[in-house]
Amino acid sequence: MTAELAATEARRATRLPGWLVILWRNRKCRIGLVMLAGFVLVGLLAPGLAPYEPRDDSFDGSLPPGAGHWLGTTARGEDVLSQLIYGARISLVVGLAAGALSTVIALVVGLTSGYLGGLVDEILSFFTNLALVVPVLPLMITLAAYSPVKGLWLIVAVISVTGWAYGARIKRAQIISLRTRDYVTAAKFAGDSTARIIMKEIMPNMTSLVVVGFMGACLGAIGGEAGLAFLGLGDPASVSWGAMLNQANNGGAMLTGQWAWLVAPGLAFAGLMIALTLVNFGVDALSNPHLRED
Amino acid sequence: MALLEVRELSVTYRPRDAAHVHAVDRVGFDVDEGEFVGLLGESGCGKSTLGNAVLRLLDKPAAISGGSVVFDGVDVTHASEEDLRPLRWARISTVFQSSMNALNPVITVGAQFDDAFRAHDAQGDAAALMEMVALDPDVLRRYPHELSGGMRQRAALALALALRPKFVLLDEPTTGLDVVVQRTILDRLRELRAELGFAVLFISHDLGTVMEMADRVMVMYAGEIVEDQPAAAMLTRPLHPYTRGLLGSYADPRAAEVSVDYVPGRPPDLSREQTGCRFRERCPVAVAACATTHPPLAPAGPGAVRCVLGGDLPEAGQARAFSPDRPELTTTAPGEPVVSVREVVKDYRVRRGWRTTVTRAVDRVSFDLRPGRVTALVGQSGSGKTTLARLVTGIERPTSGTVAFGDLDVGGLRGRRLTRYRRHVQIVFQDPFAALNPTRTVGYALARPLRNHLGLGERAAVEKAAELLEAVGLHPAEQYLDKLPHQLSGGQRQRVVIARALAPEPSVLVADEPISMLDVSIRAEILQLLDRLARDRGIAMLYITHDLLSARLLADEVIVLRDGRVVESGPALRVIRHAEHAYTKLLLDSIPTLTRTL
Amino acid sequence: MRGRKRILIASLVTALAVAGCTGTEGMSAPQDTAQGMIGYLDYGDFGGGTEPQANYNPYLPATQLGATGYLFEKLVEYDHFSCTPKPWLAAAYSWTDPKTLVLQVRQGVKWTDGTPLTAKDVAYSYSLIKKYPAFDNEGVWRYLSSVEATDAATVTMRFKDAGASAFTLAVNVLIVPEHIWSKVPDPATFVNADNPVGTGPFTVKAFNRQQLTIQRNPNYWQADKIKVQEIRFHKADGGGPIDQLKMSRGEYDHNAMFIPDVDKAYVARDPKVNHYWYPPGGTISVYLNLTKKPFDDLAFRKALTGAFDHKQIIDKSQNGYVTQASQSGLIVPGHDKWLPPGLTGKGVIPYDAAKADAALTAAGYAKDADGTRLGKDGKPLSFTFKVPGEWTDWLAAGQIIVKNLKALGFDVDLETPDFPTYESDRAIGSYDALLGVHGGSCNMFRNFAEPLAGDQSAPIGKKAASNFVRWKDAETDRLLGELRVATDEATQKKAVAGLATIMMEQVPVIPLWYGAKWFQYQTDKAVGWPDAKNPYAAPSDNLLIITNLKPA
Amino acid sequence: MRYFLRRAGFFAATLWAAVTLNFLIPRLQPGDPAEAIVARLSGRSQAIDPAQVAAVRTMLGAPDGTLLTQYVNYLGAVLRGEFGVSYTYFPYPVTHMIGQALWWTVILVGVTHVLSFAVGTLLGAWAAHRRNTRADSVITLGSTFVGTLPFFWLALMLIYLFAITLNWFPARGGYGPGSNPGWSWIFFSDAFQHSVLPALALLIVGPIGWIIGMRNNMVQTLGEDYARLARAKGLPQRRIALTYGARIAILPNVTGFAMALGGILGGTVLVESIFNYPGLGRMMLDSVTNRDYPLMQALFLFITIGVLLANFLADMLYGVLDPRVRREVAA
Repeated sequence: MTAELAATEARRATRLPGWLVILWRNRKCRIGLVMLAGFVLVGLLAPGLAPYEPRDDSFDGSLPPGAGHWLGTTARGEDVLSQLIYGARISLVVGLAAGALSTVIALVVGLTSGYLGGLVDEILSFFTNLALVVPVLPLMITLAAYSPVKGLWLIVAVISVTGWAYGARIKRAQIISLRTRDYVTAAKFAGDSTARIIMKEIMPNMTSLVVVGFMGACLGAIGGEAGLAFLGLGDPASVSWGAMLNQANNGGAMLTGQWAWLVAPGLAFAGLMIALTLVNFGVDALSNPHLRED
Repeated sequence: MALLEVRELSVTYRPRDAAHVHAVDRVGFDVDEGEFVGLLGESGCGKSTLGNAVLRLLDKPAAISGGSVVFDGVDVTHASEEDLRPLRWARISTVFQSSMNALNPVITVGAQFDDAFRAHDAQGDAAALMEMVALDPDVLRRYPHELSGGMRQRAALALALALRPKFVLLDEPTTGLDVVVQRTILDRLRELRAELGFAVLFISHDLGTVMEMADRVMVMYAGEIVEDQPAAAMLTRPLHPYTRGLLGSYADPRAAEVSVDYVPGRPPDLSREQTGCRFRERCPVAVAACATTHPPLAPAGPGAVRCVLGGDLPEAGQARAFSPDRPELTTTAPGEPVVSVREVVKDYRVRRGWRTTVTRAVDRVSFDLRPGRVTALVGQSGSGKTTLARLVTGIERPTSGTVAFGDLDVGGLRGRRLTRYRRHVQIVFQDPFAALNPTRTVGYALARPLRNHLGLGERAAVEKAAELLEAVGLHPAEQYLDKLPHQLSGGQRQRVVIARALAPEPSVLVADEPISMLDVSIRAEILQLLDRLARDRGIAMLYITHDLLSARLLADEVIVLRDGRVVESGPALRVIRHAEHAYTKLLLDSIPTLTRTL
Repeated sequence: MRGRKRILIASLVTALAVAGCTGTEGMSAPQDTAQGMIGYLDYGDFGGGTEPQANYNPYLPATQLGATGYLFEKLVEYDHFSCTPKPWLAAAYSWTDPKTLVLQVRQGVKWTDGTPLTAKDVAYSYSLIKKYPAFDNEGVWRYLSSVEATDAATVTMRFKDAGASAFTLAVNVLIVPEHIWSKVPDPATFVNADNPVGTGPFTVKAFNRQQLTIQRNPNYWQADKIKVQEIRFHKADGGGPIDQLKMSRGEYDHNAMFIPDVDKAYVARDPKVNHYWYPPGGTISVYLNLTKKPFDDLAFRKALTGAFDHKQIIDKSQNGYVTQASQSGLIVPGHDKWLPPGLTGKGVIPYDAAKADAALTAAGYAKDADGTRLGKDGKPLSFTFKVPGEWTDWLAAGQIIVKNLKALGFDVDLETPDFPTYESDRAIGSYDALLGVHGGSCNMFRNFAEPLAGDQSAPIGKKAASNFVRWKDAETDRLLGELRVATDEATQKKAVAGLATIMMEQVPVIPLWYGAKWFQYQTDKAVGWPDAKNPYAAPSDNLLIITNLKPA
Repeated sequence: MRYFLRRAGFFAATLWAAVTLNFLIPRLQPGDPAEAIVARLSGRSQAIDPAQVAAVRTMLGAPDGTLLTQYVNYLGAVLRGEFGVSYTYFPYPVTHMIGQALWWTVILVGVTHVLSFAVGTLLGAWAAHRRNTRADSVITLGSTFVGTLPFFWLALMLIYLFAITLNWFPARGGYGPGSNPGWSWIFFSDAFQHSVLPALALLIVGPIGWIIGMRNNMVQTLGEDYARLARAKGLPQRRIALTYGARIAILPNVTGFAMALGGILGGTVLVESIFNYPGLGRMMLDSVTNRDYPLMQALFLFITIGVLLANFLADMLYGVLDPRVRREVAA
């Protein structure tokens, strides 16, 4: 609760989103935000930053890192650095889109199930628990492999559809605890409608939970995309880091000593994950004052 | 040399992203062998922090920032944890406030005794200890969650005495327990002390218990000890205006005339630098010097006081008092009831496997609420009083019987009609911290019922909200409209909650323990406000409480509940002064009485 | 102990001193290397999926282990490079009439359990695949009416129609011993795991899921030609980098796998020993949906024949391992003798974007001011091009093709469905343009009938058997009819030339390149592998190759 | 009892949902598995022979009847434990294939999971015990950052380093060509060598969740009143850390342990694919890419059952370990 309080106060003081102010105050989180901003910039400015088109295969294949190609070329003669830069886009887009989508699903399911209770809750909870125990990766693989359409949005959909349950469960629990708060009862006695109670009384007290859930979902989504792409089930038309690793692995990067092709996507991925994890430190502190103190 | 010597002890909270708080500020006192010392103070005064500092159990971000604690010749503040170990429990033990969490939930009670014995290579008879606190030795084989609150607290007490320590620190040991349970524990404690002769530092906010139990009482305010003298002397002649205010807030509900005092205002913010007397802003007898002089704890009378006046309090300038001024009511008052509760039964079904057990929370209860009159529902936790409140407000439906609001059957209301009914029936909640949304301003909270129920426009709602704030004594109102709940004190919050309940101009107000979460010194103030509002506005009030004193002060009529049944009801004066039912008498007898120590 | 050895090997490897360091672990040393014999050879994958299970049922090619081809034999073997038949278990054969083929079963051939091979075994094998349609992998019984053992050494095959065009199929059936198979309760699920009895040059020695070892059959009917004591097949993981590494370390004497940049990654490691030969397989062509505009317009199709940058496709998507395909639908140079006389450049049409541009404009598909290619109705031409997303080399080719088309002003979208969707879309005609494979077999009738015959087509929305572009042409069907029943080579050549001319002039499909058959080998232990200089067999002709291998 | 019934009901419903999903997936697919098999056999360089497709289709057999009768038949078959014949390994039954792969996964995952849990919980408890010291930051930050590395990439690096560059361990597979699966010393030592790298990869990543979970839980329990009381009681630090900290903090981890088993069973897909390990995960991926529907269905069901069992076990275990819920479970 303290988080919402502080957030509300911070918002009033600076007119910035309150949680952002709190995040910025945390040192680890600040580093993470800066790193994240870096990745976002690289993604946005990819066409300007990348020396070549990511799919331009007009170079010699399997070149070692050197002046012309800082990270060398792929077996097919594409510039590794350019692919790496464009790959940031995919990871970020998938992370944000799938993170947002699964957060929305989780929020809708959690809110409905938690606030309405009764049969609706029973049914939705069943599906939530079902989604929690169904083995995610095999399901993801099956869905991704057997979808008649391929593409980035399929990956986003697959990740969201398989990844919302945990968030929904947490949000449901939070709603259940919030909906019996005295101030919610008071709002009922003040004649407020259910929708208004949810939006005005309950939601503002869930921001940090939603932000935490969103961050977690983003991390999961980025990892999920990379995993699927690595297994060769990603979007064949886009150059993501996972797909680069897949091609490096299948394209004999180990064999031809093209270490940069193999190492760079992994490090880039780790960098993005570190950025998000650092941001998450702040987000965790936001939602859990216990962690903020030590 | 005293058993416990505390000198210039300071404790500071240093949270990472908030201001530092000097929770305990240069406190010094002694406790002699076998002495029973009370430490009295309201929430946030630093008494529990002081207790933890004495035990050296402070956790980050709190830390001792100065001074020393010497126990039995050992400097507790500077000893290493290893050096402290032989001292702990063998000579100095403790009972924490909430024993729900004080006992390890995953091992049996017995194992927690064995723990203590083994750590100190001691032989002990846990069973005998259990018998000492009137518990079946069988309890040793059980887990904490299988025990009731009272049993747990007794077990904790037995555990504290396991190694026959010289000194036991009791930190609010009976808070949260029912009066009757509290009574048995306190009686037991007194007997044990007489038998074993250990010294006690008894920390509590409850004046009654402290005064009843302690030989000597220290009063703490804003991180400092403001008064220290024998309990009996304090009772007859308090040295500090704050003590006098606290003592005034207490009265015997059975007395012919009952009047309680209150001390308006709130303690200072300890994260700021303090100058002058810390109590001066609330002090009814403050003089000019209070603003500049920070008085030391100086000897006065049989003890010591921290006051510019040095213990000589003028008679004039008493704290403000609330004494209900009502004609004696001996019969049920006339007037058409607004709400009639008739033969109401409420069952809760609990499914366990194939079996469904039915718990009867309310059993054939009838009463009326009349305009301008206050009806008190008195009972311990689990007596069904809150369920009755939920039935009256339409949150729950009765299993049988009726709740009628005029011609309206409240039990049958749903949806929009229920919302319309609630315009007439409003609630004042127990916990002012939970009753206001932390993210919404006072103005918003007040505007909602005005706009929904009275159909006011935005501007009209603001004006009306300001009016309401003035009516509950928050003025200037403009200053409060934009405030968030956490910027207000508990009392101020409860006033906002009351204002919100008044907003739709209800005819019935259900007040569910509205003062139990507030500090003693301001309770009477809220009671007075409720009293005035009910009578001036002709509101029928259902006042729910476990506290007979407040019922005596506020109610016209009292209904005593036990296990969902009415055991006694009638005009307040009759029921409290001349109780007929044994249970009512038991409740009354369990209240700590200041006179007992005299 | 082994760990130390590995470290030693590792340091050697990193020093690039990789020559012939064979890493077969735990095997007992090859037994007596008899004079003039090769002790053992390490081969690549042996099929059967990632968790191969013992399965030597010759009629279950989808799941049998690769060694099955060394255990059983056919009546006639084919050199699939030059498409020359080699009498095998049939010592001789002749057409007594266009519908009757009489084969003499080779004498002295013994099953590995010692029983002699008879014509009855042959007849039994054919009856087996008739009884179990799941066994008839080439659809032989579509053409046959009966197979009988007329005497102990003679088999008579009767065809429903003139059988010449079905000859390659009819003799392409593995022969199993009747005395064993007739006792099998359910041949359809028979895995033949314990000591499979065949006539082939090898027998199973040992099998686990990592390695399959077959050993020389000393009683083989041409045992003198088998110089290899033992073949060890090693489980691969689908062209993974580890297998490529093993390949480059010289751990395989022979393999058939895709290696990116084979010259650098393999040959360069030991140019004297490491070799590869990638002869052509089927033809990969652009399929245009001929039921749609503008693809139904011959001029449009003709204009596109030179529109694709073959060199870039071959170099980039195929690592330069393949050659450009002839528009004739034939494999050049393998099928040279079938080419119609006087064909320029064997029908290979060079890339010429400017010419394609001009031809399109001339055909009525002009470009507007923005360079957008317009249809005859004046609207911009836009269509999609489908490639299975998981086939990365095709995907890369598709990208180049789309780039070429865009350069010509078309609005083309590359779609990358998964293979089943692609395959289903292609079959029901739900596409504009895509890549497809056809031809490449030694059966000229099949090569042309499958992609072009009217009866292989179907209306849009219904599954076509193999004529996915839905080519409907009376002249094609007539030529195919001739080819189907032609018994003499001259008639066959005439019909094939006619069909090739249709390919050239009517452009039902636009061939781009010949899919490569992977084939790598080392010459340090064995020589005599087929190569471009001596293409006596295609890489898949195991028995032809093994009978030609000699110690180095 | 009620609790038990509720859980059992939930598990039954989940199983039903998984079976139904299983039933639907192949039927919602375009294309024909026979065609896919022949296409794989022919490669991309050869035309697909329609005759062979027909033969393979006959071999696999096709379900008939309306969708409903197919569904009823399918449910019946599943109940009887008949999962049919694998497409990829025809004519071997699916159960035979799973039986083969099962032990590899069970041993690899079982051992590494238990080790990860033990190591992670110990490290986490140690970090909590030493909270806010250097050791704590090293453990917590270190594991957080290692946790950000993509697992498959780590695995590739291990292969590159230990198998390809140093050649200490075999890069892939479950055992070498020279050893035959069986009860022989040669086989076990060979299988062990092959399991080193995948196990290492799992052991690098595996403990991280436990470290962080355990540390945070224990920091919290050590801040509770009972831990403070234990200090007041003068109990030795070790005893406080173990009985009043770890003993309680481990409870959510224990549930997590079993719950995670589900995720890990799914996660074996990655590990086993990279290391070409002959377990269930790789078989799952193969069956999906090969459209071996019977095998895929059975594996999916099998993994789901495994996850459910793990969850059930976790519930029961929690009941045994935490007296607060023991009553309810026993009731």
